[in-house]
Amino acid sequence: MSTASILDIRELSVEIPTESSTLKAVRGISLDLKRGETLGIVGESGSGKSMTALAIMNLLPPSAKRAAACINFDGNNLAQASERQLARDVRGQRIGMIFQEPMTSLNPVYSIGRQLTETMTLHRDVSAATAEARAVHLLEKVGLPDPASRLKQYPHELSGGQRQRVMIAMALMNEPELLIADEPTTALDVTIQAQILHLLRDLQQELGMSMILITHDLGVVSRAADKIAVMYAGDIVETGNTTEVLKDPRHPYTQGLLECVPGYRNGAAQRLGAIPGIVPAMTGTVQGCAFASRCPRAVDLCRTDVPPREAVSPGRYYVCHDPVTHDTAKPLTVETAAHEGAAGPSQLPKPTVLTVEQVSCTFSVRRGLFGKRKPLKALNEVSLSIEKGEILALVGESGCGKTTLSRTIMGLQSPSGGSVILNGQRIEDLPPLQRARMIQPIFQDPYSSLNPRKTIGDIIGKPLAVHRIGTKAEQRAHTHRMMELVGLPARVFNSYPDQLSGGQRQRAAIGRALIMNPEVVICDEPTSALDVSVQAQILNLLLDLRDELDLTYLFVTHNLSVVEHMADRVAVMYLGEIVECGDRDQVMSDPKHPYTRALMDSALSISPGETVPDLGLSGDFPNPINRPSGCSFHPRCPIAEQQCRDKAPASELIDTTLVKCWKAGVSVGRSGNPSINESNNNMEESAP
Amino acid sequence: MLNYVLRRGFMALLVALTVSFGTFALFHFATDPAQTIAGEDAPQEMVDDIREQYGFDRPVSTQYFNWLGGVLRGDFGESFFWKQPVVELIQEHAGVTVMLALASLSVTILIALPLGISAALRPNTWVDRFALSTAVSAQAVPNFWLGLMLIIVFAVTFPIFPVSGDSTWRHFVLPALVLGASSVPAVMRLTRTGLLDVLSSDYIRTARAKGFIGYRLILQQALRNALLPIVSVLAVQLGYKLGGSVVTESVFSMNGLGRLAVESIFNSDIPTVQSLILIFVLTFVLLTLAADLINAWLDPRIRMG
Amino acid sequence: MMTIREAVSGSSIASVEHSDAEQSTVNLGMSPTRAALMRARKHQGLKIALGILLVMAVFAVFAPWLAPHDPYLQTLSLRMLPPVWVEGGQWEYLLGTDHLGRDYLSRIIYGARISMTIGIGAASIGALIGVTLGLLAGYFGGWLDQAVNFLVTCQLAVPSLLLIMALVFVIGQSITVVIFVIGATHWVFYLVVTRFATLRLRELDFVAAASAMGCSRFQIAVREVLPNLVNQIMVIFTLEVAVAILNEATLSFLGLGIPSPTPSWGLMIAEGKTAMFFQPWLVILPGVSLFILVIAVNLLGDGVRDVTVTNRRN
Amino acid sequence: MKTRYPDRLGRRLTGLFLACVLPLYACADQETDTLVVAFSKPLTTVDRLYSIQREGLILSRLTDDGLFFVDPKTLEFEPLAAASYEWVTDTQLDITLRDDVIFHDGSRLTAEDVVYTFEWVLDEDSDTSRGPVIQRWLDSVETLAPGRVRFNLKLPYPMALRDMAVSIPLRKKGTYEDETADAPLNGIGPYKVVSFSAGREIVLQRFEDYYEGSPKAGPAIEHMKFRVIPDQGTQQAELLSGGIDLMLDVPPDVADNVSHLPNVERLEGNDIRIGYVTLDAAANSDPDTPFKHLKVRQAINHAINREEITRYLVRGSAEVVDFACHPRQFGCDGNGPRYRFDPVKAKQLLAEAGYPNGFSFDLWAYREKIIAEAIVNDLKAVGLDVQLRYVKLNVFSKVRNDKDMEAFFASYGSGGTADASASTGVHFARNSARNYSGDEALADTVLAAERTIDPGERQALYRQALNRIAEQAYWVPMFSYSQNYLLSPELEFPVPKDGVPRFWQASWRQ
Repeated sequence: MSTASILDIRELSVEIPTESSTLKAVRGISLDLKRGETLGIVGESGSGKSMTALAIMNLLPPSAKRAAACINFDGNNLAQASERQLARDVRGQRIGMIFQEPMTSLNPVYSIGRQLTETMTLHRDVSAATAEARAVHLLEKVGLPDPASRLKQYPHELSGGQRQRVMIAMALMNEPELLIADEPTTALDVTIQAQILHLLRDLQQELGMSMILITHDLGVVSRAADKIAVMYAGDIVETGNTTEVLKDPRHPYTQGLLECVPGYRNGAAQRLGAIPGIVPAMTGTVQGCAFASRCPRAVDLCRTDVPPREAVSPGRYYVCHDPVTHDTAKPLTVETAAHEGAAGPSQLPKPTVLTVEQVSCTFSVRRGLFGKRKPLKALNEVSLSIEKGEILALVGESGCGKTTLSRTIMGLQSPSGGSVILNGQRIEDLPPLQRARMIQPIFQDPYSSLNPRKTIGDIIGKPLAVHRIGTKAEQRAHTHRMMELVGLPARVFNSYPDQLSGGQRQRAAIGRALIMNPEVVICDEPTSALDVSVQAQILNLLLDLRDELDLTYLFVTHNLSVVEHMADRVAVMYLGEIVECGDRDQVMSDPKHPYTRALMDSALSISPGETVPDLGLSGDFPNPINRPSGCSFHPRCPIAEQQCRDKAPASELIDTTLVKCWKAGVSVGRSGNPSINESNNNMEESAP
Repeated sequence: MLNYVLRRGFMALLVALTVSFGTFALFHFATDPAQTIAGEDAPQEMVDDIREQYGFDRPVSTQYFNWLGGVLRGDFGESFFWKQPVVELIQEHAGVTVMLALASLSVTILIALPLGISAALRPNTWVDRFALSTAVSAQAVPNFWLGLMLIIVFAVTFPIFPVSGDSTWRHFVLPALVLGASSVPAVMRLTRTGLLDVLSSDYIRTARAKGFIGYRLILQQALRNALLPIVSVLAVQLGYKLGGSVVTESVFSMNGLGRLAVESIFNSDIPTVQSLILIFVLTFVLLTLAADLINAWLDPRIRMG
Repeated sequence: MMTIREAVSGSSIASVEHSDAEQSTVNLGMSPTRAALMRARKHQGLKIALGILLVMAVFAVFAPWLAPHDPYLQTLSLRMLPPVWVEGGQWEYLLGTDHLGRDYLSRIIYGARISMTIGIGAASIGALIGVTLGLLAGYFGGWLDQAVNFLVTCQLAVPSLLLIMALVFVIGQSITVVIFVIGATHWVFYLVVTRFATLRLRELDFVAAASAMGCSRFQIAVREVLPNLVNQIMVIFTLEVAVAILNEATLSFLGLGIPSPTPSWGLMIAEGKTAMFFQPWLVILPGVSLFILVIAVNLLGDGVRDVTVTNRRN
Repeated sequence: MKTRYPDRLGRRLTGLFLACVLPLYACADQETDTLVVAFSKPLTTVDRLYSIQREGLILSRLTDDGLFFVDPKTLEFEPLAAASYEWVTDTQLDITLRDDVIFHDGSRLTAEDVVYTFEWVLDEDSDTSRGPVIQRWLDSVETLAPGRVRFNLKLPYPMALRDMAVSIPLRKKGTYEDETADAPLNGIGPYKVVSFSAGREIVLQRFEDYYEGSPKAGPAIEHMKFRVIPDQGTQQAELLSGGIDLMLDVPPDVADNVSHLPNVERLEGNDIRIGYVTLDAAANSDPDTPFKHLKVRQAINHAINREEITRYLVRGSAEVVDFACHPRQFGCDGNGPRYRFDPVKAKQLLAEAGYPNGFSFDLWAYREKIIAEAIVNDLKAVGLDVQLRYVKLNVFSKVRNDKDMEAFFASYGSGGTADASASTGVHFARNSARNYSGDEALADTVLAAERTIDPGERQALYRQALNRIAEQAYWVPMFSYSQNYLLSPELEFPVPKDGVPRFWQASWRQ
């Protein structure tokens, strides 16, 4: 190993005892990080990547047990260091750490200033004024406007993105040599994610830090990391230079992961690769390769013997009996046929199933214990229409009103203005049972969308029971047919949701939505709670079912690669309004609205070697309670002018796309945005 | 903020009125206050005289509003039984109850907080199990029985403390123990779970990542958060102790508000019961309001909304 | 007023939530009921509690056959006999006799009956009131929630023992009255937990899904939400049983509970109190019975909570 | 430790503990010359004119003197603040006052003070608790000469001296108009009130200027303190730990136990109180009540084992009572039927009355729960379904006065008066709330007796009334009470014959 190594981990294991057995969260991994380098650790949930991060400074939960041959940090063995030594010399001093949840990772009862300065005063004998000056300096650096006044603020006064910036500043207070970022952008919206990644990258280069970036997002890691380590079931299955690993994956799991990402294989309209099955729980003794049960290349040897570590070049190795080579590279799934529906717009005019006309929705909310009620305009005169058999993707960041819109469309929320028309009838006028036969939802979180007290059979068959369709036996048969259709084994009929994996639950939720054979299905972020390999399975299933059952989808999502893969048309929402709506290819390749453009730019496709783009967006997503005047996007818009601040634009049709922007006609190149408009920092967005 | 205080104050008033009218009606319909005033062996004529004189023959609502009118002028009426102004009665009895409440609250705090904190710091060890079994036992011991046992042991067999009464600090030791013990389980459990929650929170992990450890981690990072629910529960417990140490005051023959209330119930001494309940309700609401304000001071999220 | 309510019942809510977190590992492949039973089999406190309660319940149910004497039969000439292990005790009266010469053992056995009846009766009434109101307030919200909120504030602000005493004093003493009065004053905990849980469940997608499939609000509240509250209600129920038993004992001790000559442990302590320095068993025996019963019920409650609370991912 | 009680181990052990402990405390009170007595009920006022409680009476005998007093030896009514008296006519009483009587504030007692006191009580607006007692018979009071007053009666009233002795303590003229008085009470008794804290304690101090001619003169103990301790168990504990010197109304069981300890003395004395069960013969509560049948009432009389209850539960000097008065009261010599305990006969009578399977009713009670329970048990034994309604006094009174009870167990102390008018008279008068007989003729007899001065005639009238009550079985007369006192052995305390302690007689043993 090179002498320039700042961190050298050998044989690190973490075990977590549970009621019945011991979970092997990390199984003897070794890592090496050089000064100034960024290592990306990638893996799905349960792969042990976060445990690895926490184990370095021994921040594991109390019950977890850590063992390591050595954790050599710049000559000190952290595996041997006492808790006190770690706290005094390492934590916050030489290694800084950023966590996933900015909303909960800052202490809510202390001011930002205190939390920043104490990091410094705890370790160094400096005056409060010095620490404060450093804090202001860093806050400015991480891009918080008006940093001096921020010191008096409390975490709840900041938005998620701002809090994450504060977290970064806090980690940098003592100029650490190593920064560990554990999923730093997962909880953030895509535009914010790009900003934060950009910031991290800049700071790292400027300060010459090393960084460990932990993420599940291959797109993120491909842009931000020099080296990559792919983790699966507590072990590093493949590691090496980012470009090499992603361009030339050797381990079947790495390859599978890449195939699962929509858009990676250059293909909208192409069926996604998917890794069957689920991550096994690493308890008891592990025989053979942990991936064997899901691996299409697995041979008998894989199930009995632990595969050896095969080095390809220095610092690049994989752990597999039968690695993928260029010759043997083949897709993991059997069928790769392109699906027809989304392949090209059909020539025949199709009837419009669902029309949303000028729908507005206003809530009244009280903020805090002492606050007054204020109106919150969640939807502002939204209009949409969906044709039979079409997939319309509704895209937007959190808080933009897309969930309210989908609830309004389903009739679960009555609009305060406008109307939703389903097959020519106003949805409010439809009796609930009749409405239910026409439109059904699939929800984001398969853990909350299934009643934990009911069996899967009950859940899927419930609509039949509610609508009194058929006899008990017929209902049962119908349910079984539906389970087969959505790919659920018949044996789970009497199981409870708790006993199913996330993917299986989502299949059950799909089954329940489709058992009444509705015309329109509202898919509200159906895959965002799932791991990427499972997401692929579900997306494939949805497309298959659409073809088979002639369904119409309203597909609500924030994930642009999913949009690109699934949608026929795209509607982009911002702050309760549809700012752009049109044909998928048109919108995605030639966005007219500056917000759409920023969204498209912030979608990080897997492109090793490319950097994180600078979006030119200022500020964060505003709170809909304080809706800006004029065009609601103007405070963040890089091309806003006086006109935008004064008057809200109306929708206009450009090409085949409806756009709401004064400047949509002005053609701006996709890259090379104008620089950040500094004067636009007046947008003080607020906490939830 | 002011708006909030006013709203809560209005709520408190509404609650107090509702409750006091309820009690008023209850007693007037079901008992004969005239007989109470006249006494056990009183002749019939006397009872009738009293009935007329006090106006017990008038409609209940009229009587209630007369009383309420008095209260607004600061006149809580005269006790039927004690024949003296209720205000004086309450002044005489309040001291003991306040003393007892504060003493027992101290007992609660002294037992529950250290136990709860040590249990939370070492979950699933013997400390934790000891704390939990203390809580379970304290929850199961009938208050009055504990009082009797303490009297047998510490006042009669080993006469360290007086049996009953309320004249010196020594009189308050046993009652404070009994009353204090009754709130130990609630406060202990809340302290333990509250601190456990805080300690397993993300921001404590952040603090550890910053290098905080040991007492600094607890005092400078966790305590303030863990205090929030404890402040509320202590306020509630103090409220209950100020209003209802009925059992303890009876067992130890202490002349506090709780016993006054019980005797007034037994004597159908309506003005006294009325006023006491009004005061208990107001005290309770004010205490919880105070707790909310303390919490608002501790927690900027509440303060700023 | 939310904070008061949280504070009042906060401890147990918090512990409910807490054990939620402790039980984070799922027994995949087992139904919730079986998993709970599995855990129950390993739960020491629960086993002890069940053992004690089973014995007590058997005595309570079969009291007429198991009690050696009629608990009401007075023999004035044999009054105040000490238990058999004290000098002067007789084998016929194992635990001695009381001031009317009634067999103390028989009275304690019948006392278990009274305590259990009242505990279960009062807790059921409280559950009925609290769960109904909590479900209504939590699920429907609006003015209903406000009204319930006001009711809770009233209930909380009045010292509950005083209220119970006043009610019993005015209505009159009998077992039924005591059950109803204690039940009617102990529903806040159910309400707070039910309302809180309902509010949380209401936001979950399976409720939206049921709504989307055309279920009425009532159907959703009863068929979808209520089954998810059962575990928590069960836990509160056991804890409230213990509270009700203690409340009854306190009431009877103060002379406003179960009327004589019904054997109630609290009443027996009150009756024995005048002689407690010389016939201490008159106070100690019912006190210990009460303590054991209540501790067993509490342990059962804690155990049920540890064992049943469903595992959620978050 | 005394060994003359070959007693049970447990008791001896407890005794041992207590014996070790008691000497530490026992002499403390003698040193400070303070007698500490426990009261079970709180006293609402120290002014006897505004109190009806027995504790008020006890206290008043220390702080107040009336014109007359009840002689503790004979229970006769003798002059106290009065030097002498003379019945001028049946309705005119002249009284000469002592000239050496001094109020606690130092002023001398005059005839004007006496007139003021009685006129104050007579005045309807003064709302004294004593008013109804004398307003019935007293018309006016006038000063004849300095030191002489005349009482004008409305009707011949033999119990006038009793009412003056028991009910009317003398007050300084202008007492109730004077808002500025700071002493709790300005009386003429041998003790003055030092402090009074309602519901907690009353502290007295010997009044050194008390008139020497009084039969009550020269009390031995300087300070007295009355502590309110409602709970019997607590009182016991206080006595055992030396917190109090004397306990009144001690339940017999406690008295038995405690008296076996050294350093505690038990005294037993009479009480003029009797216990009884009233049956709703007038069918007030329900026109169809079984108690309107004489045989049912007789059956109840036969069913209750009064002997056993008296022997085991009331104990001491208590006796079974057969008539509606205390045997020591004047006029209490009925010779009508006496009902012996006979459950078989009781059942038979019930069957004859048409209730072979018994019936169901509530027995109300407010004191001596043990005895009430024992009664219930006896009645259940003859096949009656009895519910015990044990309630507080004010509820009891409300229901009783509404004439809503079928049967109730109660007791009456006759205000310590040894005359049947205070018991039989009170309970069977026409408008008495306690009268459940509905017997007009009986009421007339009682009224006549009350207005008769001649002792022989009165006695005959009361006998007639008592026999009528017994024949009709309106009551089940139960027993006379026995009073138990527990006290520190240092204390010398003469047991009162009428159950009302006179603490001015108490002294320390040397």
